[in-house]
Amino acid sequence: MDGLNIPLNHILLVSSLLFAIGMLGLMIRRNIIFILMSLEVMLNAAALAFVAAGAHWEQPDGQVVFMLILTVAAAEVAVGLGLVLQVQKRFKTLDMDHANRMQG
Amino acid sequence: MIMINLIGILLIGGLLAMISERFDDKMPRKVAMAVVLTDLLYLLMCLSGMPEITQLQAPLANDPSTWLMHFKSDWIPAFGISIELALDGISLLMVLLTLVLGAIAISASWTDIVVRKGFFEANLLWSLAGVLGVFMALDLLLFFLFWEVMLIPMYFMIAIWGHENRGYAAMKFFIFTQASGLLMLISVLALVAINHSNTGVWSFSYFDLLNTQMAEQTAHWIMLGFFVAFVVKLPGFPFHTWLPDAHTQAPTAGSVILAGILLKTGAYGLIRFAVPLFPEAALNFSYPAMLLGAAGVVYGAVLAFGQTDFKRLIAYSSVSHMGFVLLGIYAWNELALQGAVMQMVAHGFSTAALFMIAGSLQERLHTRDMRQMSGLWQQMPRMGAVAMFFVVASLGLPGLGNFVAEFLVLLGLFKVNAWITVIAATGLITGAAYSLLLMQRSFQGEVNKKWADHGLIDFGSREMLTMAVMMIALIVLGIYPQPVLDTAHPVLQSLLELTTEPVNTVAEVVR
Amino acid sequence: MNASMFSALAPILILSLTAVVLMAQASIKRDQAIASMITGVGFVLALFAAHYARDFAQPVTILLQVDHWSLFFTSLIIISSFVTLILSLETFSPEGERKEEYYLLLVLSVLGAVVLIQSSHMVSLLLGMELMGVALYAMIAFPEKGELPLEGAIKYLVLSACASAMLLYGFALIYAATGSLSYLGIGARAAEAYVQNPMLIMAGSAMVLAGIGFKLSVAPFHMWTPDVYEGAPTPVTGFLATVSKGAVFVALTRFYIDGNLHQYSGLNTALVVLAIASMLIGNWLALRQENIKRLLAYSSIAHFGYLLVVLIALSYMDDQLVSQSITFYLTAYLVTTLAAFAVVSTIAGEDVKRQDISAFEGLFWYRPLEASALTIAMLSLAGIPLTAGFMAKFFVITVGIQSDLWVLLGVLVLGSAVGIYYYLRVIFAMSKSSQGGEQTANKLEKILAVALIVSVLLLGSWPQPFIAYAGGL
Amino acid sequence: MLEIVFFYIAATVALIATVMAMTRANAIHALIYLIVSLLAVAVIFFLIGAPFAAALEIVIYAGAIMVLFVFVIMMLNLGEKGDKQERQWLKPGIWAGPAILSVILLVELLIVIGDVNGPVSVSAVSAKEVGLSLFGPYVLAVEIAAMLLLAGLVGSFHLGRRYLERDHIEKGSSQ
Amino acid sequence: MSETIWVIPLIPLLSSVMLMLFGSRLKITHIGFLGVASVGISALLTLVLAVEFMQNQQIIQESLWTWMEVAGFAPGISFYFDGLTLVMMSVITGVGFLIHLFSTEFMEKDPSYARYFAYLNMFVAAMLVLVMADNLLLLYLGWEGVGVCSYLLVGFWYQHNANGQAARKAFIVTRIGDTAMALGLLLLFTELGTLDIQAMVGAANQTWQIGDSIPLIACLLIICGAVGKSAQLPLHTWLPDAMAGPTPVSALIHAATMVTAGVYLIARTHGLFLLAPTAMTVVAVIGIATSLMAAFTALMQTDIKRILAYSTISQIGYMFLALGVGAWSAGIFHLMTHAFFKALLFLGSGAIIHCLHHEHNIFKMGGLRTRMPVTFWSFMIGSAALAALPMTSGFFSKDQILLQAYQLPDLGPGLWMAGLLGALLTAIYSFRLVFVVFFGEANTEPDKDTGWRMAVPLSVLCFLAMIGGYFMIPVAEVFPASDGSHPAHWVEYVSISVPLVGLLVAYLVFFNRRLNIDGLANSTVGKSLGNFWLSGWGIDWLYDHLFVRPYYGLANLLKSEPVDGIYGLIVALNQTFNHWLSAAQSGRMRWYLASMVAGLIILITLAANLPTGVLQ
Repeated sequence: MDGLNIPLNHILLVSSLLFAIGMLGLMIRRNIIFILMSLEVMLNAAALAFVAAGAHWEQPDGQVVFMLILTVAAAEVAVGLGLVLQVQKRFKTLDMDHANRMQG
Repeated sequence: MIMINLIGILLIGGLLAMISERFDDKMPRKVAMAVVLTDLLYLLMCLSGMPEITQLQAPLANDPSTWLMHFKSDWIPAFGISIELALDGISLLMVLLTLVLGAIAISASWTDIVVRKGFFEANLLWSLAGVLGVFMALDLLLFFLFWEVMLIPMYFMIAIWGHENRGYAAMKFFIFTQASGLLMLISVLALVAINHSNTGVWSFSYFDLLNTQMAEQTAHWIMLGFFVAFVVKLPGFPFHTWLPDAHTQAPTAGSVILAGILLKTGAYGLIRFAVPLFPEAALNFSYPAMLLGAAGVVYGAVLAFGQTDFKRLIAYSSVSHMGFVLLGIYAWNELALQGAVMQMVAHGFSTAALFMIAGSLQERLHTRDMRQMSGLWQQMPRMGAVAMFFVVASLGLPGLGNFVAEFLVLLGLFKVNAWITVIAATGLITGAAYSLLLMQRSFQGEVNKKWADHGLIDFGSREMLTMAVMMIALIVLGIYPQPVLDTAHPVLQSLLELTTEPVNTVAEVVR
Repeated sequence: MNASMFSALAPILILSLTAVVLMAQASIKRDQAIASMITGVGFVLALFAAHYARDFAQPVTILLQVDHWSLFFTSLIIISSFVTLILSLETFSPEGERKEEYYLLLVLSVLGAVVLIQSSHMVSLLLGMELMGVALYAMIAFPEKGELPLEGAIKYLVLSACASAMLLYGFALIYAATGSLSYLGIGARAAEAYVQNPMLIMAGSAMVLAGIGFKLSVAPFHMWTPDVYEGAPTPVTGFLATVSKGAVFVALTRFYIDGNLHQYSGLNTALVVLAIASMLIGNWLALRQENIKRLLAYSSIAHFGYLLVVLIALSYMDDQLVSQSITFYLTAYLVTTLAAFAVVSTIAGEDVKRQDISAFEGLFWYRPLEASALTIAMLSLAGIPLTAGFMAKFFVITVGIQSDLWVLLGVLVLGSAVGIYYYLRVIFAMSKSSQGGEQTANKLEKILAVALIVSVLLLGSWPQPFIAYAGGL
Repeated sequence: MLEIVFFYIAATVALIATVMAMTRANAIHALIYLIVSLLAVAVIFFLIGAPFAAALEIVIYAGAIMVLFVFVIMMLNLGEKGDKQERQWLKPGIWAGPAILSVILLVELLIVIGDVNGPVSVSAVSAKEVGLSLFGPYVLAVEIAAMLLLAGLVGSFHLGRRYLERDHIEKGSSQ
Repeated sequence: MSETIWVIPLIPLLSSVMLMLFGSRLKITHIGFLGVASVGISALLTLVLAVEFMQNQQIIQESLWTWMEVAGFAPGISFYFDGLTLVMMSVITGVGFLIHLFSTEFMEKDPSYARYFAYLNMFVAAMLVLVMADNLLLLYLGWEGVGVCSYLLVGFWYQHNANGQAARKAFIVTRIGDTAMALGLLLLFTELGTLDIQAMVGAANQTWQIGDSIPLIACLLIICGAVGKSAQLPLHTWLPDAMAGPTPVSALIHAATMVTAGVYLIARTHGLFLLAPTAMTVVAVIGIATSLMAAFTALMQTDIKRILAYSTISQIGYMFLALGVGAWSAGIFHLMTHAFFKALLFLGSGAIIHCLHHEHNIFKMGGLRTRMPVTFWSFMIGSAALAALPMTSGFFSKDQILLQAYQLPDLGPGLWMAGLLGALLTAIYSFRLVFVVFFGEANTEPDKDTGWRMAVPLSVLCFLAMIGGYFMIPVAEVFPASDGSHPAHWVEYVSISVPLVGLLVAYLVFFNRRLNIDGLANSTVGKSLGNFWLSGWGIDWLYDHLFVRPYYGLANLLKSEPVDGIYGLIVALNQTFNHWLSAAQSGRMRWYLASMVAGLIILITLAANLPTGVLQ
């Protein structure tokens, strides 16, 4: 496939935009489910950057890391969603602003 | 080994005292007294076999063998830290003072302490052990260690057995001394690091560090670290504010040890470390230091005058008196230094006695407020007479130790700077003002009816004996101070030799 | 992979095996006594394995670096975990049932920590951290009652995941800049990459630093610390404070040294800011804290500030003394913190009210042993001589002086001075007059407290053997 | 050239979808947008020569993980009320500060990235290569990842089981 | 005897110590005996010494031990004995003995009898040390010692706050002078390297020229000490208040001995003063100014002891005048005669007070002539001597002073005239006292006249006051001889006649009331002037507002520890930070996230050095 010359910095740009959007979502959402989604976006952004960088260096490492990120995301989400269930059960809300019993 | 034993006896004695409480409620104080007296006797016995102190030559010259005693053993060889203890004239004086005042403090706490007696006596003995360590350690890290560690039992003494505001006082005391101690630690390490880069060898030994070469600016800053640490402990103006609280809130024995001994560690540190290690830097700093000293003398006296709390008044008088020590040290000639040493000893006794009187009053009246006293002489003539003695001692009556000290300081200081001498001398007047006010408000004046039918008990024989020891000490110091002077002389001589050059220049600069 | 590599991997293998055995055991018969026993045996074996692996020190694949230094910390971490294990025995006993998962999670978390310590590659760093983290989320939320553990866990999870994302993104940038993911590879090509595009690698490192800084709860990434400390069951808090942070710091050190990152002044400035902020903010926050677990949380923030000073010094001096200092400081911190948590765990347990400092009043008089232990731990944290904390501070200051880090030292003094206040508050509370005796402590925990305190004192009063040992790592 | 155009289209889709996902009030809607975004990213993966990654992105990320979300959302049964609340929560006052922070971060990243030169690889990294390195130098990583998944499994099992059990017990008691 | 002069101060000291330790267990008679006998023995020994000295004129120097020896500073506990010392010792032990004897009766009823004698003996010991000291430091010891004894005795009846107040005032005011004197000592040692008086004077003469500034400063500082102790302007305010003590104490300490220590000091160090003529002028001026000020004040007082106190101040002013004009021996001579007649007067007043139940106001007395004959005659003789009526002891001494003052160039006549005015006033106020107290109508009834233990001392002192003027004091060797010239005879006649005029005025005004001064006294000017004098020229008021109150104010102001305020500020600052940061720990996750992002931004900015990076 010749002519494949997407500049690396454009891909990184997309990934950083995704990262920033994810971060914004993380900061503005109060619902824990959306927070977890935002996290996924951020991880995904990082994964994109890795794959792009791997492609840039023509190494498989980027994709290996991508796969590991997938694993990490899966594990985190699994536990995270488990916690979400508990939160709903005990706090009767998913609003994280209400989870501030400890402070000071 | 003797020195290790001296400390060890106190440490183990503390444990014994703590354990002895299990057998009998009254045992701890007896055990503690026995331990301190044993320690004192042991030291005296060892000394009797020593060469005459005054015949020793100048014990510096990088030659530990000229010291009275010297002990060195590896501790943390990775950094050249060793357990190095040594005794010369000044340390000997301080050690003796510590042990004598230790015994006095135990006597002072004889009936004062009602709860957890064992732990109290243990703390007392441990703090004494720490102080001994401070006075004998010549490895800078070991010195620092004792310096810090002696505070912990002291902290407990204030925090557990202190008066109404003890938490605050203990905390303030500890933070002041620890924070300044950290500065000293940094200074010590900086000095060692410089020595390390000069010679390639790690060493914390006083003897190795004595002649460390360094840039003037560096020396100045490092010296300041030491200076602040010592002056906080001294306490010098304006770092003195922990003292009134700590002294006031501490139990009697604590006050006695604090005022009588602990303050002296600061002065000792200045004489032993702050100046000799950085002769030029320290003596170039002598002018501000002396100003601080003079400020302390005046400020302490004025504040003492304004107090209504018996112990607080004495505490501020300590600030004033220790100002003389600072002056004496930084005048840095033999007269003034001897004066400073004398002041350390004499102030130890006079203030300890006053605190003991304050403690006795507190025990009997349950107050330290002088506005509620008045006319106590009527009911407690012996205590009144004793108080009068120590009051006039503290105002510097000739014939008593404090006078010799203050006069020597002023005499030495006058050679260096006449105007500061004049400021300091006003301390004699203001000293009289607050001392006599103390007497007037508590023992003289109209009899306060409140205590008339209170059945106040005058000093008993134990108290009188304790007081007599201190009175005799002060009188002897006052009319024949020569033994003390002779003991300190060779040390001071060698210290002065170490710094001959700068003294002149400083004198010129200051003039 | 050959036999000697397997030998080098012995601790990791044994821990993994323990996890598998625990799984198997759970599927056969659920019994927490057996589970705890298996865990304990696993830890002991892992400890021996760590000792055994010393003879096979080598890089194992590109991911792990097994050397004496990492093995020392592996042992230390395993010992700490063992302490956590003992403290955990009592913790959930009233609820009783189904605690086996807890042990499994503990083992997995320790495994993650060990991987982290031995990591020499971004992938192992990530996996170690996540393994440790994911297990920890569940451990924090383990209690079945109460809202605080859950709140702590969810906060830790979200924030930690966010930090991981930052870390990952940072590594992605570094990878983009250097084309390498192993520390040594980054180190080898960093200079070239720096010349080409200085900002990329620096920004990447900064993001990695942020991610790691979060785990170390360095200011301004410290916010989660008190809440999670308070919310988590006390033994887990102890684990979090010691194992988790210690392992991450070791990994950071290795990344920093092997990656040659100490050469770059920008990164150094960033570290200085982190250190100063941590020292000040940690101590200030702790100043009037009433809950002892939160207090310890804030204190740990400050302590990692002190530790960063050593790392910063790396830029100015040879690494021999620096790594020695880090070794000593981390060891002292771990032992002391464990001692503190051991006492807090026995005295306060999981009851929030009893975690108040005021609940410790009079402890000296009715439980002198625990009180003395806590006192010594506090003094050690405050850096008073004769305790391990003092020698640790001694190292920090020595290193700081040798590197002329005067501003940092000034802040250190300031922070320590503030620190004395709140450490003393605990001691003072304990020395107040008592309200009478209470429950007796578990014998095992008593022995544990004594052992820990003895080591604190030994490290402080006779550190020479340990210094010599640490110097040889 | 076509690839580049595709890339920009995919990137735009991914960004828009993500923004939508982040701003939806309804969780399921958001999730669908998120899946769209992931699919778009998968396209990018494909375009930059990582077909294996693209496949995994679709299968595991957009498939498996997102389904987890769906499950949970279904279990929690978030209704219209939840949507209303979400809309209230998304007031400008709430997102202004975070937005500024994000923009600053974004700008910084853009500055940092701006200077990066060079294209991505000319030839695709094949699945084989990836597989070789996964089971070559990265074999330990795979093992550890297994442990990681185990931890996730045990953790979610513990938490989720408790949820279900409690649910069950409560129901049982109410009957 | 000459080898053991140290015994003389030692005996009273030992007695004092014994009384302090065992006083509470001894019987009253034993206490009295111990107190009186110790001083008596000292007096006897002094007498022996005097006889020896008269024979061989030998100066004795005796050193017990070196007090301290530091870097060349080696004052000894050592004594020096010459004619001057002898005079002082005789006065101290002799008059002291009489007053002790007097006290045994005067203080009989007091519960603190032992304490009283302990203090009094200690005072004698300290005073002896003062005059016998070989060096200035030992002198300073005695000097401060008598100060403390004075403090203790003034405040002897400590139950009354006013007494304590007076005692403290006495001590602190003199301490001001003492401190200046101590500075003088420092200066002298620093410049001359010794404090041995003889060696020092010798060294001073070798080192300095007449008129140099350093001896001037040293002398001025010493004058400060002398002024404080001898209650001269401007440090005289303590003495009238010091009358709060028991009357025999006033007689011994505040009339006969301690207050003249300043005179002794200047006389003793006259070698220095000769090097500083300006200082001598200062002494003379202080002396005459004090003398007049006090005489005017004495004129208006109504308290019998205050009259005597101001009179003492005034008389010491004469002594200072004498010293200032170089009439050394005249000054010392007046010191001695003054000791006799003033002790007599004080003891007399003590007897009156004793018998009139502590009545001090002279206008409440009156008519005591017949009822207390012994006292009356003592007062007559004492007043005559005080007024310097011819042939009394005071006449000889004061005359010498005035004549020698007249001879001083420049200032001489002026000083003489002022001195004459003082003499006139002295005669007036002393006979005012006599006429008011002993003549006229009786206002109160004394319960008895004096007992023998009071009468004997009075009689002996009467005798001494009469004939004291014929004594030859053996100080010729001590001081430089005067030129021996005499002023014109008219000067002498005027000097003699002035006291007589004063007597006449007093007689006319206070006895037969021919001369009515009521009009003058009641005029506005007269009244305000009278009040002004009565208040001692308002100096107390002035000091109160100038020094005492500001000092109290300062102490009150600083009481709250401004320095601690700084530390308080630091603490508050820390607490504020704590407050802010604690508020930041809000428990809200989104906020925590925001802080992390902010931290990340900061880190990236710092690490990548973005500002410069972008600019490039």
